[in-house]
Amino acid sequence: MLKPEEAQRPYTVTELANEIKRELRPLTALLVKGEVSGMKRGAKGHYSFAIRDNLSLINGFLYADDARRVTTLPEDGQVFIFRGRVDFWTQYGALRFIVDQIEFDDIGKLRARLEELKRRLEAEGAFAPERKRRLPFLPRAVALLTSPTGAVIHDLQETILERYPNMTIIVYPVLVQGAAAPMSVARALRRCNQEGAADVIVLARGGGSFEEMYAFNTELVARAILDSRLPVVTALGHTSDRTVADLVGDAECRTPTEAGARVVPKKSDLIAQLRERKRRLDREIAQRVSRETERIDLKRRRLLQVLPALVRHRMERLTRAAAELGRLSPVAQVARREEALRDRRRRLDSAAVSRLANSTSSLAARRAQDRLDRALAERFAVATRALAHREQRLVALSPDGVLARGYSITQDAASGDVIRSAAATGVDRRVRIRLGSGRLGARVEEIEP
Amino acid sequence: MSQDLTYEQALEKLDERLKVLEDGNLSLEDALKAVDEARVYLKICTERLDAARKKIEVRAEPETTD
Amino acid sequence: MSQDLTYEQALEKLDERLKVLEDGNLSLEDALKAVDEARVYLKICTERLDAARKKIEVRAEPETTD
Amino acid sequence: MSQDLTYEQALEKLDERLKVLEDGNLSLEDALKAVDEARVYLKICTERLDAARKKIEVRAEPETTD
Amino acid sequence: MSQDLTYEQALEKLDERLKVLEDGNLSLEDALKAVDEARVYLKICTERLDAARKKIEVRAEPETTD
Amino acid sequence: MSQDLTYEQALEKLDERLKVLEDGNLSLEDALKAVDEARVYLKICTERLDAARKKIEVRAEPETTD
Amino acid sequence: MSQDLTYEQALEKLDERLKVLEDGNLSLEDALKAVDEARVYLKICTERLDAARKKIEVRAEPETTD
Repeated sequence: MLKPEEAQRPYTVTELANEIKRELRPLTALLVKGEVSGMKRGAKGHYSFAIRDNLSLINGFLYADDARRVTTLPEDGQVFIFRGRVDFWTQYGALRFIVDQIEFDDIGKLRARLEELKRRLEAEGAFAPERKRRLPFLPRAVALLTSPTGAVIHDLQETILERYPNMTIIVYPVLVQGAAAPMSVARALRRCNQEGAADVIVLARGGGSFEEMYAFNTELVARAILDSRLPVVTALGHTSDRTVADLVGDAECRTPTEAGARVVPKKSDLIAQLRERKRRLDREIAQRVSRETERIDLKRRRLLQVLPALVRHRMERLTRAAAELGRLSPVAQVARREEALRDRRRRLDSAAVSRLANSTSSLAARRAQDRLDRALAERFAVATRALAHREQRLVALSPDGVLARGYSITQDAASGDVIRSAAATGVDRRVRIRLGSGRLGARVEEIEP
Repeated sequence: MSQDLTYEQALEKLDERLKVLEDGNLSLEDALKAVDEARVYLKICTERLDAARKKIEVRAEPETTD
Repeated sequence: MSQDLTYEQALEKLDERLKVLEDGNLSLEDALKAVDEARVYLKICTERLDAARKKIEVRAEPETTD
Repeated sequence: MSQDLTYEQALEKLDERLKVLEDGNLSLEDALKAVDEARVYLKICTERLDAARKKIEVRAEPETTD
Repeated sequence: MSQDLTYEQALEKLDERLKVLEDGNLSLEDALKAVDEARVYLKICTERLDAARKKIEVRAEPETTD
Repeated sequence: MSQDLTYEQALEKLDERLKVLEDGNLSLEDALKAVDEARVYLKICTERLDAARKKIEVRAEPETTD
Repeated sequence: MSQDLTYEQALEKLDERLKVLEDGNLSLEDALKAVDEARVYLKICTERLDAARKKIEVRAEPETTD
């Protein structure tokens, strides 16, 4: 039960919440030192996190607008000095320390952490030259990630356009310092890659103190650069210390002018280069065509040279054959045979004449007539001699010799008997009387005994 | 395909063609083909040179409108 | 068929014909045939080369005005 | 039949006839026949060669003006 | 029969007769017979040659103008 | 009968007659007969030779003018 | 009869007579007869010889003038 004095009208929750809110109003522009944990980024660009010491904890909140202004964003495990006010959010019943400024508690410690980050990245090979992306020879467009105002962007644009008058430049305005800068840069890098409108990114700033350059030493920016598909050229001004961004970037330049020259070639050089290629190409073509023309002409000449010989040799051969044939002509064939026939005719005549002469001389050699005459004469002579000899013998043997002395022999004419006595005959008998020369036929007229 | 080439890629291909042409070991047909290709690449290079329209575009962060 | 030959193929065939013709061991008929063929191949070569020349010159023109 | 002979075939036959004629062992009839045949073959050779010459010359002309 | 002989056949027979005549072993009658026959064959040969010559002269005219 | 003899046969018979005549052993009648015969044969031989001479010479004449 | 005898037959008979005569054994009558016959035969011989001579000379004459 409530006591009467206590029986005052109860606060509505809103009344109480507003009372608390009012009571907390003096707690503005407070500086609180504590370690951050549970850092979370809200959908609208705000951040929520816890700030604590050994015993206590208070929830911190950083509006998006403030987040863009602060030098650095809270990081888990990091001790910061936060400036802000305590507020009670009535609709949630939550007490928050609304942060509008953040400062590092200790620069030295920060540097140590930076060295630790570098070691880690190096161990990962993030600085390795072989990891670095090659810059495009001629980008279609160049993305400039820098503050949209100031000398840096002016110098960059001037350099690029001077070298390549029609180059497209896409400016991604980013915060280059303050707590929101790392996020801004990281986001812009991601957008560049997503949009793909440019082929190379120039991340530029006009230099500054260590704290002013802090965003380029954050792991957030380093990771964004490493994650970038597009090569990133850093041009962060003349500082003695190279930032992590410089180390992980694909090319590092000191000045915007240098960066501009680095990402864009001189168009006039390219035109000259192409002209030179075109000259070589034209020369090659012309030489090739003229060389081939010469080759073909040479072959044509060879063909033309060989043609007359084809016919000429054969023509000479035929002329020789025709001459030979002329020599062996039918007339010659006949003439040769006529000559052979003439020779035979001569031989025939000569053989005939000689044969006849042989026979003639052989007959003549026999002297047949002479031999015949001689043989005949001889034969007659022998016969004549033989007869004469016989005649002599006959004369010698015949009684004629007695008769020559005057004797005679009388013979009977009929019987031939020698009449040795007259008595041996008779009258009128015919007798023959042999005389020494001749005979007488007589008739016996008388007988005288 | 060749339309996707960068200036540098096209130049490299152009140089390849020039090299084989200048080496002189190509047949006439291959040489003509190489010449054709070289001209295509030369054209691509030339187009690439003029492809960029002189323009400065500012793409503000969408979150700034938040 | 011979129309499908490349310039080098035609040139090679032309050379073959020239060689046998110059060796002079062909019969007349074969020689005439070789001459015919040589002429065909020469014609092909010339045509190919003319075509190449035209192709090159036609294309070379617009680029020199560039 | 003899009209189908090539130049070389006709030349060979011509040579055969010339050889047997020169050897002189032919009968008159055969010799006369050989002479007749030799003339036929010589004529064929000459015609073939003339035809070849025309072919070569006719075709050679346009190419020299080329 | 002998009228059917060729020049060579007649020449051969003529030579046979000449040989036996020149060998000189024939009787006069046989020799005369051989002479007669030889003359017949000689005549045949001569006729054959004359016929051939006439034939040739008729043919030779157009060919010498060739 | 003796007219059918050849020159050589007649010559042989002539020689036979001459021989027996010269041997001298013939009877007168035989000798006379041999003489008669020898004369016949001699005549035959002579006639044969004359005939042969005429035959050979007659024919030889026109051909030597050839 | 004796007229038909040849010279040699007559001569033989003459010699027979001469022989018997020389043998001397003949009677006078026979001797006379033999002598007569011998004379006849001698005469025949002589006549034959003369006839033969004449005959031969007659024949020999025209041939020597030949």
